[in-house]
Amino acid sequence: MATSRRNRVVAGVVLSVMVGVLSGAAAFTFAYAEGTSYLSNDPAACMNCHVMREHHDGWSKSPHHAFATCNDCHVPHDLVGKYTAKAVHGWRHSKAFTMQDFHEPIRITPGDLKLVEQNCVRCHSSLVGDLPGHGGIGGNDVNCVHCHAGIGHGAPR
Amino acid sequence: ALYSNIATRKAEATQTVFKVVELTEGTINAAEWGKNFPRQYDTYKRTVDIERTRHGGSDAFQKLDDDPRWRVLFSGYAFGVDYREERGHAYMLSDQDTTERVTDFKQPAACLHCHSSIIPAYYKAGLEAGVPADEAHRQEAIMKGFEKVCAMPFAEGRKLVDHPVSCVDCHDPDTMALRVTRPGFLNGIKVLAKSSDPLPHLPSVERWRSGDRAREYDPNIDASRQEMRSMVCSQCHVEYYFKGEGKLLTYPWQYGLKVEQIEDYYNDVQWKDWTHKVSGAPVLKAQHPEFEMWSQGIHARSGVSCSDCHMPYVRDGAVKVSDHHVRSPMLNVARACQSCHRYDEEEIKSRVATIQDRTQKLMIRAEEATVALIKAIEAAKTAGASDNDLAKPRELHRKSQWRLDFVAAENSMGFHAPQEAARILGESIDYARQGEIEAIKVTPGGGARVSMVAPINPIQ
Amino acid sequence: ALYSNIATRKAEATQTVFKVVELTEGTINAAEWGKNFPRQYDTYKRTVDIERTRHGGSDAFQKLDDDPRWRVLFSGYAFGVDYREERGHAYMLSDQDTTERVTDFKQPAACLHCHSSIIPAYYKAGLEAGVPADEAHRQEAIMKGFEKVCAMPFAEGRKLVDHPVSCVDCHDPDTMALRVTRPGFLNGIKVLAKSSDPLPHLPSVERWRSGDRAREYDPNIDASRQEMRSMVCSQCHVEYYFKGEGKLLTYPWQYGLKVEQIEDYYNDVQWKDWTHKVSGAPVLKAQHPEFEMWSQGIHARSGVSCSDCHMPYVRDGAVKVSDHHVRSPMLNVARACQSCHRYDEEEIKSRVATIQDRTQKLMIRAEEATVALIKAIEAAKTAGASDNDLAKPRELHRKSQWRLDFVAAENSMGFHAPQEAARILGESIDYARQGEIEAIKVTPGGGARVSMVAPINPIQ
Ligand code: HEC
Ligand code: HEC
Ligand code: HEC
Ligand code: HEC
Ligand code: HEC
Ligand code: HEC
Ligand code: HEC
Ligand code: HEC
Ligand code: HEC
Ligand code: HEC
Ligand code: HEC
Ligand code: HEC
Ligand code: HEC
Ligand code: HEC
Ligand SMILES: [Ca+2]
Ligand SMILES: [Ca+2]
Repeated sequence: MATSRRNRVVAGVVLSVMVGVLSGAAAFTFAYAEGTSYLSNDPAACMNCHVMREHHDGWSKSPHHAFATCNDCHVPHDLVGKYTAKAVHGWRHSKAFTMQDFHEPIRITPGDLKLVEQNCVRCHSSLVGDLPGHGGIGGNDVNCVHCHAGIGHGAPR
Repeated sequence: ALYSNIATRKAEATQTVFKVVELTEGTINAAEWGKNFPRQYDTYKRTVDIERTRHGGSDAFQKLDDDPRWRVLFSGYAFGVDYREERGHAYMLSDQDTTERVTDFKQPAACLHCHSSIIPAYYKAGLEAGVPADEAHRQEAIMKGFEKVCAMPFAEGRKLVDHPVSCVDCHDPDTMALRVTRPGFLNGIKVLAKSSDPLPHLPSVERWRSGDRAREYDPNIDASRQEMRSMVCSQCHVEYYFKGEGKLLTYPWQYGLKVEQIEDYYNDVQWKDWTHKVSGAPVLKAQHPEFEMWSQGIHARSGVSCSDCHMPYVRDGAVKVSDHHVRSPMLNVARACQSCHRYDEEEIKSRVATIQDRTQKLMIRAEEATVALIKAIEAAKTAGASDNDLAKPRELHRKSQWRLDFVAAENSMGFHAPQEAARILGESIDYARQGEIEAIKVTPGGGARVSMVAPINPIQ
Repeated sequence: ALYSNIATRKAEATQTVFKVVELTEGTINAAEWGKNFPRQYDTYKRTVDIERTRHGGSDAFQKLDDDPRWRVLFSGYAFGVDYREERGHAYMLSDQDTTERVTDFKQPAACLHCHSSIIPAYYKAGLEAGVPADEAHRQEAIMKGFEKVCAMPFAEGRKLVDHPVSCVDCHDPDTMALRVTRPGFLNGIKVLAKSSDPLPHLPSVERWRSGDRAREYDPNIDASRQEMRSMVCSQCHVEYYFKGEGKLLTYPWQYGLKVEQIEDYYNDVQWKDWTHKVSGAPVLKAQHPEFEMWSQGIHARSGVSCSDCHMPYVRDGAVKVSDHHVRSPMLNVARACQSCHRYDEEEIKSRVATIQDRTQKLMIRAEEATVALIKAIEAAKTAGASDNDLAKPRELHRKSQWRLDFVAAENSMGFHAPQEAARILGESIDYARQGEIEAIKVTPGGGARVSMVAPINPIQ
């Protein structure tokens, strides 16, 4: 269900980019809202939206600050996947930010959580590689954040 | 449309406070403050809203009709005549004016301490009592005026106030910093700080205790901002009584905040709220011990303040403002709970329901036990038992009813401290049934069957 | 530096899973498994350690000496002779051999279900009973053998086993995946799934319920890995009784997991564990309802499994392994709690102590009430009350003692579900004191003073 939402959004992105090229309006929105920030690896880029500020603050105090940037955790690390995801995020967040129609507090989508945990394992496979099913990926598995809640930007409390 | 919309968003991000009007200690009218702080004022006004929740909300129904056992439990006392579900801050003064507890009974002006924006009135009364009018003596004047007003009849004191709780009661008009203004709390917390009750959830008190104690504990000097986010509420959401002839409003915290510590204090000072009309026992009335109950719970222990749940931050464009529509968090779960608990709204509501339903079931059990005790004492008396015979049953009625009422009068139906609420009810039941036993024993000719038990098919 | 640091550890990491020996369903000896999984085996062996905690730990002291009220409460039953604090898994078989409940009383081999690595023995017994020896009939043979062995005398069954719980009891030898092997649990959870008791903490059961129910619920097919992390423990850490002549080990979950639902089941089947020697009541014995109590708590509700707290991951060089030194989390707070609760160890311990001390205080109150009831019934009987007179007091003794024992026999001193434990004790107290009242009423000439109350200075 999360993935189907993603697919719909991907379609939306592709479409909007085309429309954007033609009309420029969507593209302008996307750009003005720093949707393009998503193409950067600099955490400051995420900060272009105040709603990301707390996560940035939390991250800069977390142990990971030294090892992992937002994108290390939040985007896939194969090139295609990386830019698709960035486009998807960029569009979804820009739209949400503009419409102000998103649920607060902001919650990660199941799909993105899955993605994040793939990144956990990418870096920590040496440590968790032997744990049964520790892809840590949803479904019949035990998720990293079940125990390491708030690992990225400090526990919610 | 879209891009101009985004432009507004970005503008908001940089918006700051415009000082439209001068605010002083004398500015009681919230509308005035609202000119400088429109966002907070808008939400503050919403406390007029009426909405019910499973165990709370702001529909001021008659609790005595909802559960008639309370007519028996309160018999001979004003609460047995009119006792309603409480509602939003906007109503605090008018609800007090119209309750039959005021219209049909004599009450002191001490009542107004928690139902009105009364500090300027206290100050004025203090000056009239001769305290010098300079800044240095300001607090002294307020405390003096507090004593004077407490002693007045309700009607006389009522003339001195005209506004429910207002901004100035919780905020410093110059800095907007939180502060405690209520004399009752300032006195109470001082005494509590001197007690030996461990208060891990109030670190500033523990710090003061381990210091030289050169001066008394003062929340406005010692408390952290996070503590203040609870203390401003605890000015009023606490157990209290009127001490002596001067009807001085007093918080009974000399030995600590737990139900039995407060009881010890009342026993020491030989306090009773009234003599129960049926049992003749010298009983106590508990009143909204939210601060005391919260103090026993895991949230307080984890540094979670009243305001975190009852005044959560809401994002208004780019700025976060505290929701001054103080109400049941069950009407605002996303902001009140989800910032800390990652479950969907339905799940969170059902967790709260589980805790509250459990509490209520046990509470009704305690009500039935205490009512059975009252009936047993009545039966014993009718059969000719002497006051001397009835001393112990009455003593046990006092103990059981105090514990029962402590949970019933607390307004979260056990949520603020689930296990503690259940423990207190367990003790209430024990004392009530022990009292019934004592009553039966002193009943000439043995008591009639006064308590009922649901039968199961006995196993042999 | 850190990255290279990780790199060097990587080499170490790949050594872990190295198939030295073939493991089969027949491999009971943990040492064999240890050759493939030395890290887990090392920690598994440590369950021999002895260490005490405030309310738990692994020092097998005599509970009857620690709190002699239990000699009265258990009078006429094996538990009144020898009842110890439980300890590590390594001792489960030898402690069963040496308890006076086995040496001095007749027991069935059903006992061995949870005290030994018994599946191969069940399988063998199943084949002997004529179930075909092929893979397709394997589970059928095990279930058949289970029935056969349950019915044997203890001594006879004991000859079939020689190892405490072992790897094969929780792990599939091929995949190492978690699995449930115990017939008692497989039968129990099936019945539970069919009940209408809401089980939000077991999503796979709720999923099965909303499905077509074509086949019965099977944890090894339906349960998620996170659920398995609790179910492997719930094979044994549950309430049980021996059904009928065949002494078939049965988990009483037909109506649900709550204390009153289990009581309803026992009443339906007219079950009693023994007749109380002093009161003559048909009483029940509760046994380690950890799974049942945990199910009522907020941790279960939040998806926190037994293993999360009792088998936390431990970093062993470059790899993380589950700590197979199953024990009190209070001996391992850093790993058991701090990954989820970011408070220092002392703070966490004192939160647990607050919950457990509260439970214990209320539990002792319930013990005293139930003992008072037993004495009251005795007094009534001595004074000449008939069995008919005593039916109701005895019925209430059954109810109060069942609830008291449900909390006392549960091994977390209320921690697994703090409010629920207190609620249960509150009900226990109510029934005990009601029973006392009923007993006094049927006592010819009125009962003597059987219950004691601490006096306070009465207020007039
Ligand atoms: C254009 C403004 C903006 C920027 C720039 C931005 N975000 Fe967001 N982000 C949002 C909004 C608005 C939401 C809420 C969307 C929703 O819940 O549907 C959000 C939600 C999220 C979520 C949770 C929802 C999901 O999609 O899973 C994640 C994770 C996230 N952002 C990460 C990032 C990262 C990483 C960056 C930088 C690479 C970033 N954001 C930059 C506005 C932004
Ligand atoms: C070490 C990995 C890691 C890093 C680095 C990280 N995050 Fe996250 N982030 C997570 C995880 C894990 C979650 C999901 C939280 C949960 O489910 O408890 C998350 C969730 C979020 C969300 C959704 C809100 C929520 O709580 O679900 C936002 C927004 C977000 N991250 C933004 C950021 C931004 C911006 C940065 C960089 C400043 C960042 N993250 C850095 C791991 C990380
Ligand atoms: C870009 C690589 C990278 C990613 C992605 C990453 N980590 Fe880490 N993490 C590290 C490094 C490097 C360290 C420090 C060395 C160590 O302790 O192993 C670390 C430390 C940790 C620690 C120990 C310190 C602490 O904060 O307690 C935990 C736990 C942890 N990571 C869990 C996670 C989880 C869970 C995720 C995914 C949500 C994740 N990591 C994602 C690189 C990463
Ligand atoms: C059931 C709970 C649980 C789950 C699930 C879990 N962890 Fe952990 N993790 C722990 C505990 C407990 C520790 C601490 C071990 C220790 O201190 O010896 C730990 C330690 C770690 C560390 C090392 C921290 C340090 O101090 O160096 C890393 C890295 C880590 N986990 C990553 C992960 C990743 C990645 C996942 C998902 C694939 C994961 N964990 C899933 C409980 C868990
Ligand atoms: C962790 C969250 C939390 C904290 C902290 C908290 N409360 Fe509550 N409070 C609740 C919930 C939940 C209810 C139940 C509301 C309902 O039943 O609708 C409640 C109920 C109440 C009510 C009755 C509301 C109604 O709808 O009638 C009052 C009054 C109250 N709390 C005051 C306080 C005070 C004063 C404090 C601090 C001393 C406090 N609360 C701390 C969550 C909290
Ligand atoms: C220490 C503060 C305090 C004092 C003193 C006080 N009240 Fe209140 N009152 C409250 C709080 C807090 C509530 C809301 C919680 C509740 O209703 O339990 C409340 C609620 C009420 C209500 C609405 C609910 C109900 O009980 O019907 C009435 C009426 C009321 N008070 C009358 C009075 C009267 C009359 C007096 C004096 C005898 C008085 N109050 C003294 C704090 C106080
Ligand atoms: C000056 C005294 C006073 C202060 C300060 C005060 N309250 Fe109240 N509060 C009351 C009274 C009185 C009522 C009952 C009003 C009525 O029923 O007419 C009340 C009602 C409430 C209710 C019930 C609302 C409803 O819809 O049922 C909640 C919740 C509450 N207060 C929480 C708080 C919190 C949180 C704070 C601090 C941020 C606070 N109060 C500060 C006196 C006070
Ligand atoms: C019952 C107590 C109470 C009353 C009455 C009250 N406030 Fe507040 N106010 C609070 C609390 C608690 C906070 C949070 C302060 C903090 O976190 O430091 C707050 C915060 C604020 C802030 C800081 C920004 C924010 O929203 O967090 C402003 C401005 C403010 N209040 C204005 C007002 C105005 C204007 C009124 C009257 C209309 C008012 N307050 C009445 C308790 C109160
Ligand atoms: C500021 C953070 C915060 C807020 C806001 C908050 N909680 Fe909690 N809650 C906690 C913490 C901390 C614990 C204790 C467990 C822990 O240490 O993780 C807890 C524990 C709980 C528990 C289990 C303990 C118990 O009493 O049974 C429940 C249920 C709960 N919260 C419900 C709520 C609800 C409902 C709300 C909103 C009305 C709420 N919480 C608001 C932080 C918070
Ligand atoms: C959230 C953590 C947590 C979970 C989940 C949990 N327990 Fe416990 N358990 C504890 C604590 C804490 C104690 C008390 C230990 C003590 O008093 O020393 C305890 C005590 C016990 C004891 C007695 C230990 C001793 O030292 O004597 C047993 C047996 C036990 N639990 C079994 C279980 C089982 C079986 C489950 C799952 C059905 C479970 N626990 C779930 C934390 C947990
Ligand atoms: C359903 C599983 C199960 C069955 C059947 C079972 N036990 Fe246990 N036994 C346990 C568990 C779990 C513990 C540890 C928890 C506890 O002691 O409460 C335990 C603990 C014990 C202990 C050590 C503590 C004590 O009570 O002294 C003895 C001895 C014991 N059992 C004997 C027996 C005997 C004899 C029988 C048969 C009459 C039996 N067990 C049947 C699960 C079981
Ligand atoms: C085959 C039955 C069986 C299984 C499976 C089982 N236990 Fe036990 N457990 C026992 C028995 C029996 C004892 C008591 C041993 C004794 O006292 O001699 C015990 C004791 C314990 C103790 C007390 C240790 C102490 O130091 O006091 C804990 C904690 C515990 N088990 C937790 C668990 C957890 C967690 C699981 C699952 C991961 C589990 N058990 C699985 C039968 C079992
Ligand atoms: C009482 C149940 C129980 C017994 C007995 C048991 N285990 Fe485990 N084991 C577990 C649990 C629970 C896990 C965690 C599995 C998961 O998270 O999926 C586990 C995990 C493992 C893992 C996976 C890696 C890890 O550490 O998480 C290995 C390997 C393992 N056990 C080996 C053994 C060996 C070898 C033995 C015998 C010496 C053994 N186990 C006995 C319950 C048990
Ligand atoms: C895998 C995560 C996890 C682990 C491990 C864990 N907890 Fe919790 N704990 C929670 C959650 C989730 C809650 C419920 C509050 C909430 O929703 O945040 C909670 C609530 C609590 C509470 C408040 C509720 C209550 O029952 O009073 C206490 C106390 C607590 N935990 C103590 C512990 C202790 C002690 C341990 C270790 C023995 C422990 N926890 C292990 C996640 C965990
Ligand atoms: Ca209300
Ligand atoms: Ca033990």
